[in-house]
Amino acid sequence: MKKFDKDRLILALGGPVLAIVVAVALTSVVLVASGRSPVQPYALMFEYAMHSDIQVLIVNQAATYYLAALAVAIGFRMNLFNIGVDGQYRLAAMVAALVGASVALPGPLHVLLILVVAMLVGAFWAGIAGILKTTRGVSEVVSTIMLNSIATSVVAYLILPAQFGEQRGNNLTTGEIPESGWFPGIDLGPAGEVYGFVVVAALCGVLYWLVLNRTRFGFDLRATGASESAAIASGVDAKRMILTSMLISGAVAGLTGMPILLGDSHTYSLDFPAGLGFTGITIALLGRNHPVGIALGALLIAFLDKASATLDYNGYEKEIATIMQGLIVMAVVISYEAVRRYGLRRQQQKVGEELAAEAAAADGTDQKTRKEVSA
Amino acid sequence: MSTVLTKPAAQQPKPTARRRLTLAEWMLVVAGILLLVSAVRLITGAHGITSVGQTSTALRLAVPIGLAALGGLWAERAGVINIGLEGMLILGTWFGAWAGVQWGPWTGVVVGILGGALGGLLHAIATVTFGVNHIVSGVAINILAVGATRYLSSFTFEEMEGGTSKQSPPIESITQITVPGLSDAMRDLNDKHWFLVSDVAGLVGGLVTNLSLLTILAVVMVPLSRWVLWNTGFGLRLRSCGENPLAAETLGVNVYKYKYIAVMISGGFAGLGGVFLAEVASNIYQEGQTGGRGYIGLAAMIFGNWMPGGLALGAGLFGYTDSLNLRGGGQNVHALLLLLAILLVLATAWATYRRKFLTAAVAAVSGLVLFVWYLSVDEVPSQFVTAAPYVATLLVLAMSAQRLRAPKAVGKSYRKGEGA
Amino acid sequence: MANHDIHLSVRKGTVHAIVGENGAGKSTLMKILYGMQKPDEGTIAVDGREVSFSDPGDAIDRGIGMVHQHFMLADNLTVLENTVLGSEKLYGIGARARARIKEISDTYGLGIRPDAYVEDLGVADRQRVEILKVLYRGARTLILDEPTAVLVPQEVDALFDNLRELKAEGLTVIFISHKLGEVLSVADDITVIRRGTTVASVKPSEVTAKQLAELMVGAELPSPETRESTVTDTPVLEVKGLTLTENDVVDGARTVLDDITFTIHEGEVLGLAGVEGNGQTELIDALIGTRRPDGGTIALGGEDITSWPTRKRREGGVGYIPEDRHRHGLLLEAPLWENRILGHVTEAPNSKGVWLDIKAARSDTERIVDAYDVRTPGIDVTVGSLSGGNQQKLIVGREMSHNPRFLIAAHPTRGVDVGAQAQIWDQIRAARREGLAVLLISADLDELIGLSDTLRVMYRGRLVADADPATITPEALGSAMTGAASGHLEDEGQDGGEDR
Amino acid sequence: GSTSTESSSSSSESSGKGKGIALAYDVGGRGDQSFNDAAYAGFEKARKDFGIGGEDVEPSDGESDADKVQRLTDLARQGYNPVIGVGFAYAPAIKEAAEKFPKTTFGLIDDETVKGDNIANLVFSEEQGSYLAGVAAAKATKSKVVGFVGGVEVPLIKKFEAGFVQGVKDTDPSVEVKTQYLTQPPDMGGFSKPDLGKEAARGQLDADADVLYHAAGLAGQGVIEAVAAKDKWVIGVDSDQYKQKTLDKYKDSILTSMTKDVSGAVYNLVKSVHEGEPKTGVVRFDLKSDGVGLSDSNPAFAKMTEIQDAVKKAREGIVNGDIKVDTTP
Ligand SMILES: Nc1ncnc2c1ncn2[C@@H]1O[C@H](COP(=O)(O)OP(=O)(O)OP(=O)(O)O)[C@@H](O)[C@H]1O
Ligand SMILES: Nc1ncnc2c1ncn2[C@@H]1O[C@H](COP(=O)(O)OP(=O)(O)OP(=O)(O)O)[C@@H](O)[C@H]1O
Ligand SMILES: [Mg+2]
Ligand SMILES: [Mg+2]
Repeated sequence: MKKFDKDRLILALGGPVLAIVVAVALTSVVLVASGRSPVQPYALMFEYAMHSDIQVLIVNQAATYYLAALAVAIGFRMNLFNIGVDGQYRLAAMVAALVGASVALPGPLHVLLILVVAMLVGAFWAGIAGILKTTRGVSEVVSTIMLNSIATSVVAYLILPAQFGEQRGNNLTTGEIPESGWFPGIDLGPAGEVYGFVVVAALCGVLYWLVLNRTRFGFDLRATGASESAAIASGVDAKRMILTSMLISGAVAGLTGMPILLGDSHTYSLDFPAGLGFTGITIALLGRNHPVGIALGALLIAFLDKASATLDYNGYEKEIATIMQGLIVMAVVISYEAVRRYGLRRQQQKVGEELAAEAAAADGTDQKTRKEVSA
Repeated sequence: MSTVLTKPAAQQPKPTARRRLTLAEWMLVVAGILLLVSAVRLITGAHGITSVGQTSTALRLAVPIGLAALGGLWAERAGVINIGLEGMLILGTWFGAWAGVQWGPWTGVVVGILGGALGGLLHAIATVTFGVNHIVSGVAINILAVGATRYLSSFTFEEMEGGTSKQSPPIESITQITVPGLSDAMRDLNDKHWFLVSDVAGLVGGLVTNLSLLTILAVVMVPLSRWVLWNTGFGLRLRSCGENPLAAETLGVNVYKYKYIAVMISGGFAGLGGVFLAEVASNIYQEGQTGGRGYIGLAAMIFGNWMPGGLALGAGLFGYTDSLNLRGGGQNVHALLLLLAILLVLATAWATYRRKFLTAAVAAVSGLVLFVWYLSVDEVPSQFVTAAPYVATLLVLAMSAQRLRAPKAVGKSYRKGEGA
Repeated sequence: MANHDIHLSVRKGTVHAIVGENGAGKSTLMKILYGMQKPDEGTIAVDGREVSFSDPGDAIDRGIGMVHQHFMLADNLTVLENTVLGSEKLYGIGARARARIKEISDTYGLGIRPDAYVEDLGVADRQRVEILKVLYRGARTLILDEPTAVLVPQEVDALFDNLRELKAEGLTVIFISHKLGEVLSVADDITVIRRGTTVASVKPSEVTAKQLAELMVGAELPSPETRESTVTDTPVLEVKGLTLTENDVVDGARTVLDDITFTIHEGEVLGLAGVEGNGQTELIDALIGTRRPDGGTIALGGEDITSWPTRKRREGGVGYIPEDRHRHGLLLEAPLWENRILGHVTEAPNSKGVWLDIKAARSDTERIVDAYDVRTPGIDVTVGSLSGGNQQKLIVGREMSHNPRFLIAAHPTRGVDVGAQAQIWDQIRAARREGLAVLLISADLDELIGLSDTLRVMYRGRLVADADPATITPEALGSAMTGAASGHLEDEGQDGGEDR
Repeated sequence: GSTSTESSSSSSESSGKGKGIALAYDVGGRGDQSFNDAAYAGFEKARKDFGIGGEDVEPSDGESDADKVQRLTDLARQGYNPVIGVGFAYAPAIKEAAEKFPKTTFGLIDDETVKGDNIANLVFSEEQGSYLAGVAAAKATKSKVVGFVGGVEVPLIKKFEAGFVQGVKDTDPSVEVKTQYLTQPPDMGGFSKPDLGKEAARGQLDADADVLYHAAGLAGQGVIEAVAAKDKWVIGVDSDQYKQKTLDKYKDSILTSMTKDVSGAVYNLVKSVHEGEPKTGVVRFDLKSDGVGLSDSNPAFAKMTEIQDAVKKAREGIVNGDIKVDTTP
């Protein structure tokens, strides 16, 4: 088994390393082609990211991304493509903020209520796609795209002062959540405050791993993703599985907005960040649906997002970072695929070698077994 | 006993599940819907729902979606999922405008198509040559396209007179034609608000008024795609790659080649859609102009059952509801509530007849809710008007999705010589 | 390495058979001849001239056509489209092509409907389309890779008549099979392949089936015969009046299982014969619980399980060897030990409560690998990298490890090498001795007759005939399978039997 | 590591005047042909006039308050003064940043909910200017139907609508006002999709409207194009669109524009800082202070005496408080 372990290490590290190298190289090509220094932008970004306040920003942003990506990844593990995380978290954050702002409960309970509401709303919105798929066979790709847009309208309607919202200056908000409903952060002094929700996000990752890899339910879910037909034959109720995983995915999506809502803005307003769901897709892909991979992916994208701010001050276009994100995703998936193929080939080779050796060694006994069998 | 081969199949052949509605039946359906719409228009007085302007706006809004959907069709028929359509649309807008500003709109069209095709090429390299998951590659292309066009804009448009880093200078417009006489006649007829006649006049009028040449080109692409894909050897080979690439390979079809061609054509169509946005829908390139139309196009294609005619219908539905929304939405959408309620009543009757009582119950309840809603308000809040196209799509899909059928090998990675 | 050191020469205008056991490398060899794979070394000559094919198109140009072991047809295209694909230049894709297809179909009596969709065709029809495709291209050399595997004896005879006809017209046929009786009856020359290399070239007149078999496997061929009966009186599975209809959007309901009634006792193997597509798959689905029947009951050990979901049935002692192991039996990209869990995730040793017990599952996988002789370098390799026989042995081992009361064995030895085949038969026999009830479905009539205690024939969703395996012949069974006979089948030649 | 604030140039902050002006844009950013661009114009003018440096920074997609805080912080610590947040979305961020840099003046456009000693709230009475636009429209219409096209349905744009509708109705109650928004928040596409503006305008024109007022940013170009094609009147917004180069082709159809002097607001704030007496608190730009108004650079409009009189009268009424204009429709 020793040999396999070494291979595995190569396989595990080969993909990402190859990818980053290729992506950086390609970005440099773009930079050179447009007459820029091919290395200075990286130097600037790294230097900028060395500051502790930027690091706090990166970590906070990564936590948000992480939750969005986990939500996407749960679907991916089942071969479900939940493009709707975006709509799910926006609707969930808005309703949760409304509820949170309109009740007063003792600290932990208040937070808990907000979280439960967010998860329920997220699950509900994803559940619509789940039900449409299981009962009517509507592709979740299409239905979640539609539901994203519908969520936009629903939020726009609910937040009207005539409905549940309030107007504050030129902004519409849900009203402020009282302090009992805030999630305490980790104060790092001048560097700022790390969202307390970072811990929750990490816990979600652990839970994700545990459930998927160590429980019967997780096994069923992965089996369904690997081969729906085999899973059904093995006793999985595929429809229920689709609905369940859609609900879970939606519930996690519902948490996506919580780090910001509970740790920073304490209200849902028109400028609440949108589009996190799509970044989540990218990150889930980067992290190959693995909780650690996703964490790294989230940090990487958050780094590019935040550190690229410095490019503007130094005469570079911030878009360099966006280009890099695209190239990284492309390079990562291509190199993963290349490495995966290499791995499979190696394995097949090994199986062949080992069997040949065994056959050669056992040629005599082989004949004997056959005789026995036919006797 | 020795002639089994000459006997008809020993087993009962599955009764053919693919009976299609004939042209006459389709026309009946269309006529039925027109009748209903006309009736609803007269009841509600929302004459806007079949006006000339409505149709003409719907057509213009449908074109980019339809072109994206055609792009999706070409790729998926060859077995490649193309969720990168959005990115290819973006490339189309940028390249189209970039060339259009400098060398005139028609050069813009060509370069825009090439720009989209470039995105397609990238997608093909990733998915066909490297076997990357199609969705992953598509998402990557979407990100790349955003980054690349922004980056490029700051070198090009920003330096041009009247341009900025987000916007190109105006592009000369493409000739628009209006069929003389017919257009006015239809408009007059439409204004009379007669039952059915005026509605048909509105439809026809919309199709012959203020037509950009590019619109005509785009519309022609639908039957042309249909013809090429289903009536030529090239199309047959291409489709075979989406149904069973291995079988195609065993007959000497170069599967890689056809997939490459298909995905590049797919990108080209999306590129054309982008050019349309930049040159006809408006006259500038503008960051964020595509606004998710690539995704909607994909939805329209699935809605249309991977068929050119169907996807045109899907794009038309989006265009129509979008245009309702933009043209004094509240009242029109209010009228549509009634239409929908009536349709749901019909669906209830049909489901009851087919003894699908659950479906019938769901349809009946939804119909009732809509009817009550219709009666209780005069105008639908604008927030919901905006949602109308998406809700409509969901509803139609929920009613018809089980009949949809994707190409069999779509989304599957295929390796030459690795067949069973 | 799948092939090495192959020597093969085929005379024009003959039927040349290639025999070898499963996995010997026959298909690989043919794919090389057809340009789908490239040889690492060696040469191919056609009509004396050396050629090199870079893709099947080159081979087609040289007049070589191939009917593959697995159908190479696009379901969602018509017969016409499947036929003209790749050779559109010959007669276009429209009326001329249609006329040409009709002509070929009439000449060789293929009975082709050019505008039917392939998905609506039965197996035999699909086979004919495959042959049509080759003829349409004007092939002078036909390669048929195991064309008889899915045909009933009568269809095989008809196919052979066709082959003789082709031969008479000067065409050359390369015919692959491991059914030796067939080979001896149709071939002019025979080449034997073992472990990827040619081991002998013989004339049919000079060898017996037994000698050929020994050449093939390097040992005696096992037989599926069951010695003594172990059937008891205790019913295990009782199926009564099982009915299943399929809903079709256009045509409404269609009956696929019609009033199926049978009982399997402890220690009994009930063999079910039938041409594919006559309801066997649906019956299996109904028994394992992936489809709800519209009528009738299923009882296991006296308990009504009709409304049980699949998982509960499996927990209750239903073992399942699926007909398509890649689709229904395995997760190809998952390691062996995860595949050991599949289907039994709720049972010991795989889990404790809601948690998986990975350690126990792994060590039990090791046990299965040992006990069932699964040839693998370890339990962490993906199951997809094992050979078909070893995959099947793993499935059998897995299912047997949960002491089933009733086993559904669908084509348990399909695509499995001779050694593994014998082992699987042995295991089924052993379990039967201990009281297992087995429903055996197989296209291999020898296997069916040899292994079963009772035989039933399924045709168009109904059980139309039964027979005693001790006396029945494959031919008699075959005629019932095509609907030509029904009732109790006495012995060969007795096509009739009282109609129902 | 150290924070970005500590590590670099915190010295320059104490050095008084600093490096110049900083503008932090909201979504849309420079090149929106609308109020971001107007802010930029004021920024440029101030830089030239006072010979100082400056930096203008775009936001990124889907950013949160924390990112805005960081942006303002970065700018303030680099020594820029004043630092101006363009758009109400900067309100919470400015509050936070202003506390960290008490010596820097922060400008906040379009918001007065956040207060501070070193915060200048630059707010506009768009409803007042829009009221005048309504008066002009009601007088100019022949069909007795006028239209309003809003980019995104947010309170800020609703203010435009409210003033416009009130202006129309006060002038001539029989005139019908068609209202159309292009998108709903957070889909801000309604400010950047001229094609939507064009189709919405066509819809209103088909419904007989002959004077259209738009508050749709860049999408307004589509409105103007559509109206020009039909030879009807359109009223521009934010800057004097009659003078805009890109709209040269359509200028004869641009009756007037409701101007919102963001440029002047920025310029004046910079000026006050430059002169050492930084403005703080609410600085309102209304009709009285000429912060909003109605342009008359189109000679055709200037010649319409009846309209000019009505507008003038309304203007006086608002300035002296006789007319109260609502901020919500
Ligand atoms: N999925 C669909 N939903 C609604 N209408 C459809 C759909 N598919 C086709 N149509 C309608 O049918 C007409 C013909 O469509 P299309 O060209 O796709 O042919 P088709 O459905 O493949 O039928 P055939 O192959 O028999 O010609 C179109 O004009 C369109 O209006
Ligand atoms: N390129 C290759 N390198 C190594 N092994 C291979 C290669 N291609 C195929 N094999 C293996 O070689 C063996 C021969 O496969 P092949 O399909 O030719 O057998 P076959 O004689 O046709 O068997 P069957 O009777 O099952 O059809 C299989 O075990 C297959 O997995
Ligand atoms: Mg068709
Ligand atoms: Mg084979």
